[in-house]
Amino acid sequence: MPDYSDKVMDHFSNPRNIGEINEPDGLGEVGNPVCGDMMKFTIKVKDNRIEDVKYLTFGCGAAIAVSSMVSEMAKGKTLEEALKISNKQVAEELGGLPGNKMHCSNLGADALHKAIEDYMEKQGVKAESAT
Amino acid sequence: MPDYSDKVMDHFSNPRNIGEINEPDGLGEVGNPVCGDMMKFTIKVKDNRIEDVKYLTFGCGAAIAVSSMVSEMAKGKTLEEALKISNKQVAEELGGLPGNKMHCSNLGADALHKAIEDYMEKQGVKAESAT
Amino acid sequence: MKKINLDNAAASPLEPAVLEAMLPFFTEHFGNPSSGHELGNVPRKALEEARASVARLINAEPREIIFTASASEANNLAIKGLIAANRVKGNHIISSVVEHFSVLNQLKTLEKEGFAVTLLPVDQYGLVNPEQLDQAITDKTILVSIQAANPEIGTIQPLDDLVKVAESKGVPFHTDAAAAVGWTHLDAKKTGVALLSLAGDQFGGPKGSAALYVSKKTRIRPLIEGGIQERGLRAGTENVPILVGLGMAAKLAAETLAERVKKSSILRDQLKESLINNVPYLHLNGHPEQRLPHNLNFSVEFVEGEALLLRLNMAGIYVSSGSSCTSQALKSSHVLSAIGLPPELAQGSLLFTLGRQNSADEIPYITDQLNSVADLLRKMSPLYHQYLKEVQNNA
Amino acid sequence: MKKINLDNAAASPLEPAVLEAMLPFFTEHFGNPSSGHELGNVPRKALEEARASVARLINAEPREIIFTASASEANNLAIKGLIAANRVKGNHIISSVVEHFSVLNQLKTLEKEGFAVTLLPVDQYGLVNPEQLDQAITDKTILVSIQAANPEIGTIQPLDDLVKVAESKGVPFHTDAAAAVGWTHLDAKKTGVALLSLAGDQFGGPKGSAALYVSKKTRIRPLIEGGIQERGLRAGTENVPILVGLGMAAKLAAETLAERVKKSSILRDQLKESLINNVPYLHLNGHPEQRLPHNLNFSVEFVEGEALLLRLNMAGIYVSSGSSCTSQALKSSHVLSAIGLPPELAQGSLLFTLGRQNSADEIPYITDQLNSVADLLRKMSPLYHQYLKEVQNNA
Ligand SMILES: Cc1ncc(COP(=O)(O)O)c(C=O)c1O
Ligand SMILES: Cc1ncc(COP(=O)(O)O)c(C=O)c1O
Repeated sequence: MPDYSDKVMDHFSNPRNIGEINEPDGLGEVGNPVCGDMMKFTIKVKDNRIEDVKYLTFGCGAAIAVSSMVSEMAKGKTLEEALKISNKQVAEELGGLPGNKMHCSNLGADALHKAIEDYMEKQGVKAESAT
Repeated sequence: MPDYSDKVMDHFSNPRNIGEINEPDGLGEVGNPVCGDMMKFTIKVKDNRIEDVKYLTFGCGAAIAVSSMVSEMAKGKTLEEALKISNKQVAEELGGLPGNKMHCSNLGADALHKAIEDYMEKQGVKAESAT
Repeated sequence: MKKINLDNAAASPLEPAVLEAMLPFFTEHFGNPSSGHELGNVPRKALEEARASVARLINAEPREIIFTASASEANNLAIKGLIAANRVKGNHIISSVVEHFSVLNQLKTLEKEGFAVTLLPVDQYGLVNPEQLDQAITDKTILVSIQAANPEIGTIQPLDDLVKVAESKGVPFHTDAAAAVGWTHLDAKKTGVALLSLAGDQFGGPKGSAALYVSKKTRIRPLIEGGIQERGLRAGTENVPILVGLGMAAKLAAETLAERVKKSSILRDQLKESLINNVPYLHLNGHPEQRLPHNLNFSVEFVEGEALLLRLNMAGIYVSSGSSCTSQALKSSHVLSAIGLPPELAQGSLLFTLGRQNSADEIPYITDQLNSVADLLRKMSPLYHQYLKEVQNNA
Repeated sequence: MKKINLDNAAASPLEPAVLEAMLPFFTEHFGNPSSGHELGNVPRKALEEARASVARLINAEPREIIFTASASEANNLAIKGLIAANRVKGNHIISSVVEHFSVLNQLKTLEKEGFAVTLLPVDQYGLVNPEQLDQAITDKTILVSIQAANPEIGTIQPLDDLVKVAESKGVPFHTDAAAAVGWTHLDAKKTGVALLSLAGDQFGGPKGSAALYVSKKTRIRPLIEGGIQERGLRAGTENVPILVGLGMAAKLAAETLAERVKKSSILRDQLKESLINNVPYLHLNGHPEQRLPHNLNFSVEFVEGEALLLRLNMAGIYVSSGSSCTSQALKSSHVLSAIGLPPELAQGSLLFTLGRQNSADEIPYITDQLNSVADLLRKMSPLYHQYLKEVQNNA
């Protein structure tokens, strides 16, 4: 079994915030089936804060846990704060990820940022990513 | 342990006719320490028969058993009969020898023949070996 | 909780009779078969009995069996050993795209060293075409290496036909039969292979027990040089207890092969039916009939293999997958891509290999669990949601 | 009848703690360390613990330990593997005339393939001279391979000095330490070797358990290619039970090394004294002090080794010999001839290797039996009779 932390297994077993927001304010997608992981994040923004976030994930245990963790970390944060969430932080919050999973499965923050950027673009605002 | 027959082990454990005949009628030596086996046969001849035969052997279990067997086979035989004893016969009498011992250790008949030839030469007689 | 091992090709517990046969050779009969004294006698006899049992299983002569410590080693000895002994005859090797890495990775190295390697393609079921083999052979071809059966999708190659083609052109044939021996009737002599690799741990023997069949006519060079154990073709003190275990497993397999094959095929078919009838979006990989009696390989559409595997693991069901996330090298199965499976189906593949300990009572639980696990993961899959939308739009 | 194993280097029974550690991995913890599900967890952890134990025994890092199935395999992986990775740097290899055949036979093959091989001579005790090594190194030298200790005459090489010479010229050093590890203090890191072979069955571990230390800085190519087990340097499903046994043996050896060495040296010296004082025409082979603590090698003048061995066997005493008749290849020991022993003494050599189960009470019986067996065989030896005549004539 991959060397997953208890926290990873917790998020994998009980992933939070699964789903797709209807008519989202922002949408971000990363990955593809060839590499084995795909994430689709949708967000609802209110007063410059992430009021709601949901995701759909095709991928391994790490990818699912990462998605879940990112959704929890993002919820309620301002967009600027959320843009500062890095893949590294996510891995840390999860109690670490196996070395070989760091690159391919740890894309949750990227997907979130894409969703935020999508929102900002729609708003006509240009933002700099923190990743 | 080498794949020795019971007969080989019997002759190795209780070798017959060990020794060196004093003032022998014939003496035959084969082998050397490099190859691992040496045999020295001495015979006493009376009325064209091998009255007594003794040997000294430096060598492995097979070499000792072969010497012992040859001495038993030769005793009492006429010289012509004794010259017909072949290494192959000796091995057969011993219930076979392991394949890798057939060449280097199975020299007893040769040593016996040399002893007989030595006797014949001393007698001024020329003989043909049966080996 | 139930514990159901459906990953017997990865590992099975030893058959009790096998372990029992091995134990005295760790203690009482600990001797070295090469010893000149009696401590070597029982181990030496046991080793030769084991060799005879393995030979009988594939209809070979005992002296044609060279023990190795793994099928990987057997494959490396076969290919590198034959090539080293036949270098002057040519530089072309033919194999297939669905071989085990212990064949394929050697061939990559050999290519770097100047050998020409042809990897034959396979059809959608994983079958190599004898005609394509025929066309690929040149006068520089010194070896054909094609597996007897694929460990992943279970497909059994038309070995007799393939060997016949090679034989007719005088090219020696190696078959990696690690997945097949113990599960199919394999007759080394009749088939006419020059070299055949087998793995004891695939049919009830211990880890570290394997062998290479080297037909009397075939000359190879050793990979591990040194002492003259294994007729000089594989140096090193013989691992007597493990090889006694191999011998016992081979004996049991030979005695009960027909029965094992039948029993396993029935169970396999029952499991297949149950899964296909109850779990939606399932695709069988490999040949529908010409397959190992203990092998099932499915792709579960829209979901990824490791996630399936982990969820099944939580339910006490142990399987493996060809997804990139479950491979140590993080690449999805080369076999599934060779049969033309699209990436998302390759990522969602599940491999079930049955063993002695499985039984039909397990099927409802397995079916149930796979169904709910797949359902759960599907619901969070972007691919599934996309599919649903497409269906909706088309309606 | 008493049964006294004085041939522990050929084989010893497993230490009970070692077998006990291994057993669960045949049954309960049968899993494959590479598995993606929990059946792989305990085996994987056990494997890595075993690796750490072996590393500790020679002061290495766990990732510097590559498991193999024999010391012969480790030696082949070391030499062929290093050469394959360093071919461009040169074609000259230095070794010694007293190496094990798993080194020497490879070198013969390499010579045929165009490599230049220098085999350094040894002195009467079997020691390689560091100055001669220094002189032998050229700018084409890509490897020096010299054993840590000789398994036959027990001589321990001045490894630190030899490695220093190679290091000063930037040439990687391999040492076959199969006979030494577990019986001498060996510090891979401090010594500075690039590669070191060790054998579990030489210090209480099971057959089939061995390893190659590959220092972090050293690049080698695998001998057995395939999966990425052992960092890609040795493919094949890991033989977990056997390697757990190796780990436990390494752990026990590391914990008790000083005590073992002391106990064995004392026993060895007692046996030596007793034999030399009571059995006439005995010559000690190998270095009088710089030798393995469990090794004694004598030549019994005028008599042949296999005959001695068989007679001792009849008395329940198990030894081995360097005579040509006891070797499977029917050649007398290359080691004994390398130290300049005349053929008749080489033929009459006896090797005693002590083990955990030997004790001082056995010494009187051994002495007695060797004395009477040697006497009996001497009396039928033409060489002895010739010697007696010469003595008579000289008197
Ligand atoms: C120094 C040395 N190297 C290599 C070996 C080969 O060991 P194995 O037969 O276990 O491969 C031995 C065996 O005794 C040895 O003593
Ligand atoms: C067809 C085939 N060849 C080779 C191997 C390699 O076996 P091992 O890892 O025991 O060396 C396997 C392993 O499952 C296999 O299925």
